[in-house]
Amino acid sequence: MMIEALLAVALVGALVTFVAPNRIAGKLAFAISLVPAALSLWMFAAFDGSGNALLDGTLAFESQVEWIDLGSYTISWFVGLDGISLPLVVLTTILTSLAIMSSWTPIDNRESQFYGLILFIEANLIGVFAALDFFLWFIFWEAVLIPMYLLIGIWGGPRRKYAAIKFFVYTNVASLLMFGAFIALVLGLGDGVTSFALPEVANAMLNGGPDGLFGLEGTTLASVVFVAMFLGFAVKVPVVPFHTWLPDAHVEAPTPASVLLAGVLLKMGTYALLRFNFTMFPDQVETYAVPIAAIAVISVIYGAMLALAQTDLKRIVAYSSVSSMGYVILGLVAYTQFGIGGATFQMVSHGLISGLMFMAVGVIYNATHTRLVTDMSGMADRMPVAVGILVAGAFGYMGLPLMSGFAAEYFIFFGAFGAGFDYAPLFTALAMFGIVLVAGYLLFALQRAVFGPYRLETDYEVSRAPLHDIAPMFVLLGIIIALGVAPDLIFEMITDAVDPILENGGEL
Amino acid sequence: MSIGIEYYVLLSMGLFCIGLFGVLTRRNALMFLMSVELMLNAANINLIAFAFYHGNLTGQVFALFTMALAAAEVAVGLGIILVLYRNFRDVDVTVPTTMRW
Amino acid sequence: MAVFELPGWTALAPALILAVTGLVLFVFDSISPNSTNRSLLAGTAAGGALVSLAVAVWFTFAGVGTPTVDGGLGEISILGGQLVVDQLALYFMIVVAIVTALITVASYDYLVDHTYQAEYYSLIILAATGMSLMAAANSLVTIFIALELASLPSYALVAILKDNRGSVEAGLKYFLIGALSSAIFVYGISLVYGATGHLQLENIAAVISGGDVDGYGGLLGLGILMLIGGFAFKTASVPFHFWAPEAYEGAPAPVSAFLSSASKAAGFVIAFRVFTTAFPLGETTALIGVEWTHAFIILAIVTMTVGNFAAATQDNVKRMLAYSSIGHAGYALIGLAGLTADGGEFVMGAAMMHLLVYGFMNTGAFLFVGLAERWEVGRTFEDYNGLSTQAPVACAAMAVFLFSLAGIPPFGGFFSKFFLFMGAIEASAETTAMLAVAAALVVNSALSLYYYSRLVKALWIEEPSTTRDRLAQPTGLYAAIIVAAVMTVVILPGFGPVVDTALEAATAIVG
Amino acid sequence: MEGAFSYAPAIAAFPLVAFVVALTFGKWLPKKGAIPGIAATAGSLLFSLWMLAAVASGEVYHETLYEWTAGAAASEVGTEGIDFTFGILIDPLAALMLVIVSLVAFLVHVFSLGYMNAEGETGLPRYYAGLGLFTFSMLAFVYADNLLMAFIFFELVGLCSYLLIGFWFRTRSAPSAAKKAFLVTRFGDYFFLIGVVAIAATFGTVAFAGDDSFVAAAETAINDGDTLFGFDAQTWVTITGLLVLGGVLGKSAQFPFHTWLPDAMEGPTTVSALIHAATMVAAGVYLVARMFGYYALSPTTLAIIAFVGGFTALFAATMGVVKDDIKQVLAYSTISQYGYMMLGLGVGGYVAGVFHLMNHAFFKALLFLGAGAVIILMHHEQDMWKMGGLKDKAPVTYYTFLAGALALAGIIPFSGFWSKDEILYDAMIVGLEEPVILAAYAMGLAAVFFTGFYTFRMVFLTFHGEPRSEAAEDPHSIGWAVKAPLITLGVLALVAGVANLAPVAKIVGADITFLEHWLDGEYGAVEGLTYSAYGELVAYETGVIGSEQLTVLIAAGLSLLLAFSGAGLAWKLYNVPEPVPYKDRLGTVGDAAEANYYQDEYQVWLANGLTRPVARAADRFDQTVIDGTVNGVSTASLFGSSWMKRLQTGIVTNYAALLVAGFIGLLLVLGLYGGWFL
Repeated sequence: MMIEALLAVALVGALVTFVAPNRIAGKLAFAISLVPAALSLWMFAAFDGSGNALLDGTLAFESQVEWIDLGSYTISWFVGLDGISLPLVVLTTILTSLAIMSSWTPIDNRESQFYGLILFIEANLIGVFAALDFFLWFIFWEAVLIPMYLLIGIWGGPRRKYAAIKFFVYTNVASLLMFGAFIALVLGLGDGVTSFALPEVANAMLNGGPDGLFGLEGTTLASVVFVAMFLGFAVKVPVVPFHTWLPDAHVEAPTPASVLLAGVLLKMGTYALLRFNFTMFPDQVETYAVPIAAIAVISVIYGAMLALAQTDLKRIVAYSSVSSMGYVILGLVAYTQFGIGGATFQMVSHGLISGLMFMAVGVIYNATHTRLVTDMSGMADRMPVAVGILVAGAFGYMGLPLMSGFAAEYFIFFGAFGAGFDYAPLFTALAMFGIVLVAGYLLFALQRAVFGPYRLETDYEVSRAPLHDIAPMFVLLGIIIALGVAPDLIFEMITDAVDPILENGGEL
Repeated sequence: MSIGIEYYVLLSMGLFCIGLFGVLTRRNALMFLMSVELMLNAANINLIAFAFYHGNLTGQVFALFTMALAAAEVAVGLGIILVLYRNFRDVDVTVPTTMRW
Repeated sequence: MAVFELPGWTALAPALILAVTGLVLFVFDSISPNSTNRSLLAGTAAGGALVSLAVAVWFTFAGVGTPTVDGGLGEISILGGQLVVDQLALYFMIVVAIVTALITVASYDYLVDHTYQAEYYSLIILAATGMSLMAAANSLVTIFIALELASLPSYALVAILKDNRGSVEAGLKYFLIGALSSAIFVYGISLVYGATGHLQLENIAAVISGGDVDGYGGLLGLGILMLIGGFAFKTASVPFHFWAPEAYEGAPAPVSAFLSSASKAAGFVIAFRVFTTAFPLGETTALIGVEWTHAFIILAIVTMTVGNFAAATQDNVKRMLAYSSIGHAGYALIGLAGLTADGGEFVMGAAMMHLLVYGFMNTGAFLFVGLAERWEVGRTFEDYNGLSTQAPVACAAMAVFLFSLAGIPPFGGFFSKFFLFMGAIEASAETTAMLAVAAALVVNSALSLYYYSRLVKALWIEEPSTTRDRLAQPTGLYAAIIVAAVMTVVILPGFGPVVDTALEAATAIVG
Repeated sequence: MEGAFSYAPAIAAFPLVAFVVALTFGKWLPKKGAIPGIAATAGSLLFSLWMLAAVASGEVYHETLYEWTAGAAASEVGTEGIDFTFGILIDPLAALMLVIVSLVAFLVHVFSLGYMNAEGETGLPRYYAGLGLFTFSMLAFVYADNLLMAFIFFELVGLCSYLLIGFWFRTRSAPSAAKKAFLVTRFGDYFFLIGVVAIAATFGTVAFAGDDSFVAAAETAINDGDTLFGFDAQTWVTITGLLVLGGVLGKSAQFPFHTWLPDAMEGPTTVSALIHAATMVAAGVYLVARMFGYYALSPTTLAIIAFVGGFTALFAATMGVVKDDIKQVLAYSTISQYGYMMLGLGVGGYVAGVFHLMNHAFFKALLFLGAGAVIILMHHEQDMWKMGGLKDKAPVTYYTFLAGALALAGIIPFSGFWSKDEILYDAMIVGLEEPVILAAYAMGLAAVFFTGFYTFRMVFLTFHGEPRSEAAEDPHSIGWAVKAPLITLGVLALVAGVANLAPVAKIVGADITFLEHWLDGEYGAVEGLTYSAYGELVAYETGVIGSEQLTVLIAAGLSLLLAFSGAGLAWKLYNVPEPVPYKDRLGTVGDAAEANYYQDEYQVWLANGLTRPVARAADRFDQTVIDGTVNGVSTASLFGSSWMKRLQTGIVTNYAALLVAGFIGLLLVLGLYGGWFL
């Protein structure tokens, strides 16, 4: 019942915060969010699962109750964690707490609604990672949209309305496509499948695959479904060329929402890709490996090039997320232990680092009210600690060794270099060029914005950031370094859950 | 010798089309209403003719219901036309266009 | 169970209770036409609706209408099969009663300072009676009568604001299109009668199954198509939808809510019943050469497309909801389009679920518009800007309705819409054309998200464009809205029983 | 000496602790963190010496200490699992390098007391933290026992250089130089990382030493004639070796990645000393020495290393000739000298290369610290044309600087002569058989002349003649913290050559090539990591002119002759009371050298002239085509919407007509389909 407890605390907390007075909402929400954080850390310590949740693994904190009977199919309340989802749940709870604390400064109106929505989003994110029934999962998956829409729309930047609706509609269309594809798959699987429980579907997929449907052969159907689901998730990830909602949403969102958006929401897409496409369709992964790898490489390089062209700090970080997600795709398609494990590791790592970056940029924005590198210079002079953390985060993003980003990227590169698909080394080498580009645009931005003689175009007095803005970043930095020095803190857990995937066709 | 059922149907269809033509071309609300009545009566012709053809009374009974309901409809319709006139000073159905698109 | 000993006609109790309530109000109106005792009138009406609801729910759980093989009490035929009370009937009686109860409670505030109060309530309840009867009607005769019983008061209700040009214009258009549609419908009935010689649904089916209508296939086909026209009018489906935008926009908001939720549901129940009972797909196809589901496939696609596209750029909130209501008719039509010769209960059940959820969320949305009319803030999106700062609870409820209409969890609309989507895909396995319906659903869903969230944006994101006085909090409207909102939310976790009921009802009638 | 090695981790740990202390408490400490830094590096030095002694007593240390991660990954040669670990490898090479690094780091820390603290700089805790981290990274890199760990600390070294070069972040130039340094080396590291990944994926191991090292695996693969990633093993080893070499070229500032180094002079001079002598730049060459066995497997790679080294030596030396800034001259000399080391390693002269690495560490640290002292004297003036006459006013600085200059120029008997001569000798004997190497040798030889010239040009301009500015007339005083390191290093620059007097040994036959014995495992050694083991792998033929002795004499004579010519020319031109620039007489060649042969220009163009416009074009493409499509769909839908709602004309007769039309349409479709009209 631990997962239920997590969800309940977050949901009830959201309601309580929603009706709490604005004055205390921030502190209250933070206090509430500590409960899931602590619980999830305890779960992390007490984790006793093994194997992959979809592939006959032993689930931790499992619970399953039949919910709705649709005649031929049943829908269950079915949650549980394995080595892939648990780190992501912990990431979610910790990042939420820190995001809440980092909102104390910038959020100055309708606080109770803001923090209520943040807690609500936390609940849904936990649900996405914990749910093992398709419908249940899909509920959480879609329900994330509402709070994020409102967070961007109400507390966002100047183009918030455009960004919010774009995010909302674009990702929803993708979800519909994915939903349709999955339903078709389940129908195609025939009588062998009587529920939407993901393990059951995965099992059926791996033991025979679908019969024909819509006049399509079984294998054709599987391919169609694979492609459709890939496209559906590709928007959420996002993968070039479906990425254009992301810079708008990230840039316009208020800092804490950006933190969650980049930190956790993007991982929903890659997590889903891993759970669905890359777990259930080993044959199709093999067939489509080369195009997918090409997409990954394009995402990496193209995203980095776009970041290079930006002058808005937040936009830079936003586009760099496109690039980083490209690495994840590359790792997934590698279909090796280090590839998929590294991709999962990168999900966590990127969540931490991009969260840190958005917080740091946010702190600078709070002080200067601008994010354009052309508007400022020498911020290190006025806010040394914040800038120090920004620099540290930037180096983390660049994959500086002994920070989690390096571990993740190294695992991915290593996993992809030896992958089984054609030209894997070449694709990997191309994708790796991202580490040069990322250094290019981040260092360039740093040079212009935080170093050099002090200058600020906006009319604000810049002073040191308060402790509650800085503290969350220190926590993140600590975790980033800890994971960089000791990746096995989670990597062992992850690979344990990844291995069963590889037994179904991938090569070790 | 009886008249073939198809002639009844043709008649009723003709009547129906005349009614429809009236509905489409008449702008006076009352003419509109009358045209609809024509269409209803076309149906009645069918019902009665087919009742005869099938040898049961169901159709005829239903025709009675139809007439009754047509009357009720006209009653309501006239009420609406009345308030229409009060508000728009006209019974031209194409005049009220405050709501569109 | 005690019910068993009651005479058969008592199975109609939900409708009868409404009828009695309507007559009581009618009598009251005759005695005291100018009474402004709002509490008494609204209370009576709401009470009647609630009792009807309670009885219908009780019947459902007691097993009335449930086939005996499933341990129920069996379907109950009344008047020689002219009316039948089965699970389907009870289900829709519940929907109608819910909507009626909600809007009568809401009308308590909406009708303040309004003359002809009693007339209003009696018309509402009479129309509700008609709709309730439509759920049970089992012969083209009773269907037509019940349909007119529902329609005639509706015309009057739409035009009840006699000095309001919008209301009158709406009434006129509704009436004229309604008259034309019922003429077509009756003509259709006459053709079907001509082809089969029967009006009772089972008898028609028997004739069709016997293949006795050779040579009249075209006639039967035309008749069926005309019947579809009649249903399309009632459910506001394209091309019989033209009345809907104006009627919903011009009518008093509770009436709009009533028509778009209950009336639509009633239209669907007769469609469900007629097409599953009277025209078994396989046999009918053998006669008319084409599956009538194709008509519904076309109608579903066109209806959802027209409704959603036209809604997308509306400025007037009520009109947007009106078009969205057309769009939802298109969604529900999937329930008919997805039927197959040997099944389809799931997709039809999904449509039924959707209509139930729709009863809450759409009614709630229109009632919120009613609240806004009461506040006199204006009618356009812009006029609604920033209302959440002054009325957060109502606006939160409205956000719930809108997101639910858009099919976003964690609200009820999510499940029903996605079950429809799922049903459409399931049906595609038999009828590939249903894939087009599924695709259209995706496109329209996206578009609907756009315009629903536009309203959410106006309420929650935009700054107020003008300064407003303090907004009143009328009890009845608020109560109705909040109840609807709460139901929209809690129906998601509690969807199990809804699914069971709807699927059983659908299975019984399809199978 | 049993157990000494269990203290090995402390060598790196000391500076790490100093880093943390300086960063967190530096603000409140006396001397702002210098004391912990000095203590830590002193500790490291002592422990390193202890390690040296332990190795001398015949022991080596090769131990895995920490498993970073491990997993299943089928390698190209067939192994199944792979471990990524942190471990320590202390063999003669590493022990020697540890001492060099910790010594230089220690001296730099001490010198900083005089250079930074005394000058009242702000941000000192940051400075000392940076130094500490720098020292830590380098030390850890030095005794890394595998390629991945080496890469990790290699990168951290890069980070530290970024932080320290950009120490004066309030200026415009320092952050820019820091960025450039990091970017250019990162570009090299890109190839390095591919190399690491490729080697790991190929051989399933990244260990430097032992039976399961990738070197051994590569040798086996070549002997077995395996095909690796579609190439034959020899080619693949060459490819991966070259990839790793990318990192080396970047860090050691070899052509074409040398451009960052002169700019890096924006950092404090102490940092330059550390970077050039013992840490960052040395890291590249050290890596080649560390995995020399791997390079030895591929003659192609070795030849490339040698050629690049020779070319860079000459190329950089010619640029050093025309510089006016004392630190710039030193910067180009660094590039040039590392070119020699590469040349030495590339011709198989493992001992010679390492020998020069050591000597260079001492004399280049000396020269930079000396330059730092000059800069103190000159009140932070770095233009040599404004100096002059400092010889008498600062004798300690002058004589120690002179010692460094003599070593740099390769004048007998200073240390630089011995090592450079050995490199050139090794290059010559190989060059007699291999034309490519001969070309490299010729360039290296030519560079000797330029080295002599620019070195003494610098000395004469700075210390000789008349003072040419007020600062030069009245220099600032310098304290013991500056002098002590200078004297230490001055002595080392003079005597360090004794370590390996190879020419003497060859001529007189005395067994005095201590370094060669050291590196050849006379004492402790890890199997396979010895000079003779490498010698067996290197496939070079060598030739002699006449006898070996004669060849030695010719080589030494040639280089001495050229060095003296260069120095003599400088004497003639600049050792006058009022020297004048001669640059104009060089014409376009001089301009080109002054402009660094436009190397910066094309690289800046690559970054700013090519990449940025491409990025902007991509951005425009993204905004217009891709986002335009997304927005276009939305616009089209809304346009469709506005069209769709026009159906509702408001006129009820139209509705009736449309209704009927729609109905008839439906009727026609179904009727035609169902054949009702037939």
